[in-house]
Amino acid sequence: MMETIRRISGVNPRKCMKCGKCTASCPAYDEMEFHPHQFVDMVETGRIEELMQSKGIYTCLSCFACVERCPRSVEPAKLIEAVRLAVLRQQNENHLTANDIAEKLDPELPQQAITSAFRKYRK
Amino acid sequence: MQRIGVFVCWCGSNIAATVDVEKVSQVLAQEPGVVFSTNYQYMCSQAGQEMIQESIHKYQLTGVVICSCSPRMHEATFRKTCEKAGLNAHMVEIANIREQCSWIHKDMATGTEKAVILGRAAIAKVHLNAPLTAGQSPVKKRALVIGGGIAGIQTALDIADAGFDVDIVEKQPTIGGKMTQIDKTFPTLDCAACILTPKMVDAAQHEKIHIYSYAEVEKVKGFVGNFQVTIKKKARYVDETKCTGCGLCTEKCPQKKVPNAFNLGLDNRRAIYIPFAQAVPKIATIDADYCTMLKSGKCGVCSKVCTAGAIDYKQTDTYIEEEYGAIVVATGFNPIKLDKYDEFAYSQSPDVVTSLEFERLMNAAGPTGGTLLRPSDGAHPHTIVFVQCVGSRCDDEKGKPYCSKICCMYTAKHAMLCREKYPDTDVYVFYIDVRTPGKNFDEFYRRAVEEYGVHYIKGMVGKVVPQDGKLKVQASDLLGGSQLHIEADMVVLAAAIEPDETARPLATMLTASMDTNDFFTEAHPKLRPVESPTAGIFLSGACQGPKDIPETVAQASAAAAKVIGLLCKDSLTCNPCTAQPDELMCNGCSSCEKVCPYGAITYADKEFRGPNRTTLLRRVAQVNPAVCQGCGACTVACPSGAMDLKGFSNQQIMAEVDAICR
Amino acid sequence: MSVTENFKPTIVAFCCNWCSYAGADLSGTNRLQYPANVKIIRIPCSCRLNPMFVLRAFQKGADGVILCGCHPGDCHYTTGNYYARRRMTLLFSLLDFMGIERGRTRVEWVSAAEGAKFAATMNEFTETIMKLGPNRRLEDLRCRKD
Amino acid sequence: MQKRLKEKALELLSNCTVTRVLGWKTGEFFYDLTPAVFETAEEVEKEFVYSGFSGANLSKYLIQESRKQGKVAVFLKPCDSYSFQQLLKEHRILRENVYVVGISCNGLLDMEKIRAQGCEGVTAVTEDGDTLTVDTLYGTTKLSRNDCLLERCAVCKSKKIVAFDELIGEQGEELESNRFDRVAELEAMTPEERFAFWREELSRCIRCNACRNVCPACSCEKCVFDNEKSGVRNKAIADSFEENLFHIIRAFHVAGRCTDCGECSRVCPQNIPLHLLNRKFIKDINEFYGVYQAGADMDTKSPLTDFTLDDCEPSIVHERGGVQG
Amino acid sequence: MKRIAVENLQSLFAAVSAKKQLYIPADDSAGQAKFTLWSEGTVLTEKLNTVRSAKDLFFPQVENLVNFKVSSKKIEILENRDSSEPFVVFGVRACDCRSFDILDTVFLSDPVDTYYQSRRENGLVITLACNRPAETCFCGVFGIDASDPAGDVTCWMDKAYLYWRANTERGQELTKSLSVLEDCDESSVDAIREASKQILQKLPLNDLDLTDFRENKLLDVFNDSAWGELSESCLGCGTCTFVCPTCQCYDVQDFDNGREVRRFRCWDSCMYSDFTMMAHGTNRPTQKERFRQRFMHKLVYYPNNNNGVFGCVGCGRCLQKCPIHMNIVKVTKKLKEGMV
Repeated sequence: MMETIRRISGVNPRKCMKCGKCTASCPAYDEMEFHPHQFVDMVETGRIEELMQSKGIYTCLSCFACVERCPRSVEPAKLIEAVRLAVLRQQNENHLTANDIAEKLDPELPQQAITSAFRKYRK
Repeated sequence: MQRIGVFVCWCGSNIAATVDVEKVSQVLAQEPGVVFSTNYQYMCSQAGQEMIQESIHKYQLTGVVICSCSPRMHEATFRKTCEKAGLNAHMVEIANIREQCSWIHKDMATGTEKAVILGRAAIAKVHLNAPLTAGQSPVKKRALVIGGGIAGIQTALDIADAGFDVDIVEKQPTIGGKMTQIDKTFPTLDCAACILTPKMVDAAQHEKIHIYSYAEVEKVKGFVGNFQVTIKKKARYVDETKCTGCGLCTEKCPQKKVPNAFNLGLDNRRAIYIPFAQAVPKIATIDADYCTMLKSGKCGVCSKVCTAGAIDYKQTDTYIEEEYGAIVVATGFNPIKLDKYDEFAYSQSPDVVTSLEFERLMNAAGPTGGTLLRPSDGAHPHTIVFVQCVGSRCDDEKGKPYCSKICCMYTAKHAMLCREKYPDTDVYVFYIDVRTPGKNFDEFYRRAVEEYGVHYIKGMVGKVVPQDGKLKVQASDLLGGSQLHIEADMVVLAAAIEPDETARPLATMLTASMDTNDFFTEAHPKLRPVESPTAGIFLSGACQGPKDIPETVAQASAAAAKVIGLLCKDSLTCNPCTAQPDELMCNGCSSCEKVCPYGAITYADKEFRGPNRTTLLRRVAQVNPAVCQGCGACTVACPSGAMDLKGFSNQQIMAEVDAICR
Repeated sequence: MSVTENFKPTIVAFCCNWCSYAGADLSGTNRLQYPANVKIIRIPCSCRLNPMFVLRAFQKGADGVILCGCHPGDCHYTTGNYYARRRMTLLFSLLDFMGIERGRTRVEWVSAAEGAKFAATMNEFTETIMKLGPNRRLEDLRCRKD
Repeated sequence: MQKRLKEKALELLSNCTVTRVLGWKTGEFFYDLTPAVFETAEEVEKEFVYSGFSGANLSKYLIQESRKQGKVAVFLKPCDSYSFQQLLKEHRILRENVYVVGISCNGLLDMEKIRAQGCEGVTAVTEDGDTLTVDTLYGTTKLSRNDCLLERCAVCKSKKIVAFDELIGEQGEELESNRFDRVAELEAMTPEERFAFWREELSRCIRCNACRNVCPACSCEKCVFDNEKSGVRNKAIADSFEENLFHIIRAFHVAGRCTDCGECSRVCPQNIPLHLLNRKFIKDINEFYGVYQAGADMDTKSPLTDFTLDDCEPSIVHERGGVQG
Repeated sequence: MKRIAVENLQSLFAAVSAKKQLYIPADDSAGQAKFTLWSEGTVLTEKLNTVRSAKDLFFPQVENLVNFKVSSKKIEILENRDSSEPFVVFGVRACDCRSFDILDTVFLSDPVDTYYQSRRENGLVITLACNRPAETCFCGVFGIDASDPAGDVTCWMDKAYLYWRANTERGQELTKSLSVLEDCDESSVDAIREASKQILQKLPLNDLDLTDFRENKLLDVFNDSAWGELSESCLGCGTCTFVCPTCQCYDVQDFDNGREVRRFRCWDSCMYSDFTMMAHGTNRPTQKERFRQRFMHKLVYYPNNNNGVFGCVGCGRCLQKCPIHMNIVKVTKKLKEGMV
């Protein structure tokens, strides 16, 4: 599984030096039970199942702040995306329905993010 | 026909475990010209060397092949061995059957077969070897130190104290370098100026040291022992011999809006200036970019106030040519530019500063007179956030891949000093690791935490947003498992350090190699750390890699010791493997000259005997063996094959090819 | 096809003394394996490599020839590898023009620190030569080992 | 044209500008002209010829001639002047001993091409504009002049005379030439086809050294192929490898120095298109390192004794288009 | 006399080829004629003559002599003669046919060159009379009748037939075995010969007069001042030598492949600067001496030693192929000026 995630994301979590800048940059920190540096660590240590169960992976905004800021180019957001994809591929669960969208709307949030999220997580 | 002896080394089991040494020596004994072949446990040992020497006498050997470790390891050893037995050192060839055979192959049969072939190639080469004698070239007993920071000063003082002349070339108007900008030094907290300025004065007053300030190296020719260097003395528009350094002009100059580079632009100076009070030489310099007299011909105030009559607006760059036996590079470092790290808002808020700027803000001679004030409003900061590793330890695209080494310690120093002077400030240090490997370093850091109450937080700052005169810092606390939001008054960035931008062009001039980060490469990372692989070029200080002051001084003295060792000699033994033209075949076409990186090739019109008792005047190439380093570029540029390389001749290399392919 | 099955290529690697030969040593020091088919000839600088040596190797039975030198910019003699680069580019292009397989010749820049790269390069190059089979287009029949 | 050249030769001899004139001398037939040195007006009057068959490039002779007593005059066609200047650049010719008369040129004729069009026993060729009238032992034929041009003239690269003391005729321009077309055609073939092509061509080589000895760039005091010590000396082609070796090394040694004067192919008794090897180098040099014409000036560095920091890597040969071998 | 219709030539070649290897002049890829081993589809050239002469078949440019094997410290000698099988060469012109006589004199007199000898014994020569000689032909000067060449078999050809006359026993033997040939009258070729003679008489070089060279004027010719001028433009290449049917100089060389040494001989040219190079250097230091050697050999030395027979057969190859068009005709004429 760990290999799958690495393959989908193209990310090598071993490059991480655990500086925490991703987590420091994350705008959705409070919404997540696992934070970007933890994602990386969990992928590296093989705690993928736990990650896949986590609701936090869907609260990631894919804003790519962590990717942008990471000094080692580890790209945590891509890992998260990969985990989400893995979940999709495995379970085909419906994570985002049309009814959920109204409450997600936020003037600060780009419309496109919603649209793309809807495309991705809707069954 | 040569009489060749073959000596196969076991290198204990290093070779013998994967190469059947007995078989190799037997097979090679069958090669034409081989009159003796044997093997032994350690050829490089005293007993092994004696065996080689005895065999040379006993079998009247004219050539020796040693199948052993890499020639880079013991070629010199074996050459000396044979030389002692009366054989020319260049009649020895090494077949590398360890690094390039036994250590890369696991199978005995494969290893043995390959060892035999490598041995054959060496034998084939020895057949064509000729005794070579190295020439001698004189050593100019004068050293050049490029860069007048603490590294350059220390190196120059040590060389000069040994009795040799030294010139320092410093691009700034004063020597002293980065250390002049620093307030206190870790881990003892003594004042940088107090320990540096006496050394600057020593250097200036030393009869063996000449300082070329506000000067740059323009051109370097020559080679170890005989460098010819052109130094450009930039026009400072002040006659150095007349200026007394009184400083009157620097007070009267009407152009007041010149960013003060010495204070990193935190305040302004005049167009004519002396960088700081203890500058050496203490001579004023006109900044041509700002001087209205030089730009528009209107002003001339400084000239009027100068009682010494030292101002000379017509001064131009002058060039000095000097010869040196050795060159020391001490070009130092600079903090990196922070444009790429805008998440820290360096360009958005004057209250986000680099550590070096922070040094100036803490310094009694700095823009704030030593009182820590925010650059934006001159208020006392109450919350200061230090960010470590800005641009260091990054992926290649994101910054510098290396650890800048000094930041952990100076940040601890800064944090400690803040807390000491202004106990009401909250000081946070965000770190990835705290690296304190040095004498009394970790104790120093622990004091910052334990005695001074600096908040060390493992984590990183994600972004800094200037808002309402405050800096909103968003950071992670990895150990606490939280995201922190701090409202800071100042943010101090520990910017990575990089080699000075002049280092790369200088390296090209010196033909000294550099790594991908533009740090000069040392001849050997462990055993020859202060020499460049280019003979006669030595490395001092941070130009070779990030260093703190004690390390820099240690390396500076080490480089000086190496220079002294070189300058003590009256002459140097040249590389005997030089290019040699066969004048009878030379076309005189200049192809070789054009590719020679050393200018070792010149041409002469010579008379030759032509057919039927005629004489022909022909232009032929001449190689200066003292200058030629033996790269062989010319040998391939030469279409007639007139140019050949001693020790790596066309015939020798082809013989090796033949032996390998046969 | 038996020729190919029992094919033991001969590969000549010309290595400059300062970087690549040291890189080759390092791959030995690190016990990184590469095929014994590769035999190294030490030359002072990549610019010492005369195209004649390359052809000589093919004549005498080499199936592949590789030149290793310092990375551009790192030449011990400052500029040697720049000349080598032009010479080899043109030579290889002419050989290609004459229908000689492109894979038989190669230039690789290997620094003294790149022991792993040296071994990897040699493994890869040997594999390429194995795929190409024995050198038939630039061989001297008098040197064929049968 | 012949008249003007003769007059010039006579003038230069009579006013003592030069002691000798290098030109072309009449033969047994109308086409077999031999390069020759004329020392007297009488010789010039009697034997000096300039015609469509004055193909021989005289510049190489100047290596020896310029080292003799007195000044020598030479007639150089545009392409010859490139060879001349390249030799000057290589310090092979003493310029002060040479008086160069540049002559404009409208292309020279190739006897082999005339014969190849079925003309046997040719006794005379007369030029009339674009038409050649060929008299033979067996009758008269008319041929198109363009079909009978030397290969190098058919794809002429330049009518410009790059070095001269005096001009006869108009100074010309560098031309847009399609001289690389054949090289490009070969490049577009598969390696197998290219290999077959060159095997077929080079297998005809008899190692007479005519290509080498006529080549102005191949002016070494001693050629590596004649030199026992070089390790590559050979007198005959004992194996097809040696055909390749000789021609590859020769092309390499003149790379960056070859002006594409085409003499190698003109003199090859076996009609091997040797110029294609040199042209391949020129084409590559132009593409990799910028357009370079050997002999065009005295200053530009030859591409093989020059470099830039960001030159292409040799792997470009593997990477660029065309079929992989 | 026999004959065969021209359209059936291929069947004649097939019949000969069935018995022995057959070489015929055929066009190569550059459109030049070359003696080619016949196989189905090889077509007789329309060119007058081959670029390289028929000499190649008897005295090839490169020929193995012997091999040495050096194992440990012993040297072993191994026979390595190129095997020579019986062969037929068709289409040899009168000039080339005469050249064999000259080569024989050199190679078959004591000590006999057995390599050459075995090829001569194995080779059967079928000549072909010339119908359309070139302007460069001057075999008539040497008393060669191109309309009636020698050889084991002589052939004539017109638009309709190839006529065939066996001259020697070997020729007759071959003729007998060829059923494709039909009988015809001796006089059938008269018209062809006559037409040919008409042309031969008109050749521009017929006026070349060599009689003066027959007399023993060796030193006069040798010291003639014209050699300098004549050789001035010579490039020193070997073209004339290598296309010449009578040049017979060779060099012996060794090739070491690392396992054994192959000793072979290869053509050499007196025009080369390293021709007969000796330990002290060369005795012909400039191109003048080398150039003189070649023509002295053909025009003076050889006839002096061989009853006035010249070492040239007038094939005209050097006239056509010399890069600077210097040749034996020009040399002869120039030297003659000095003889008056």
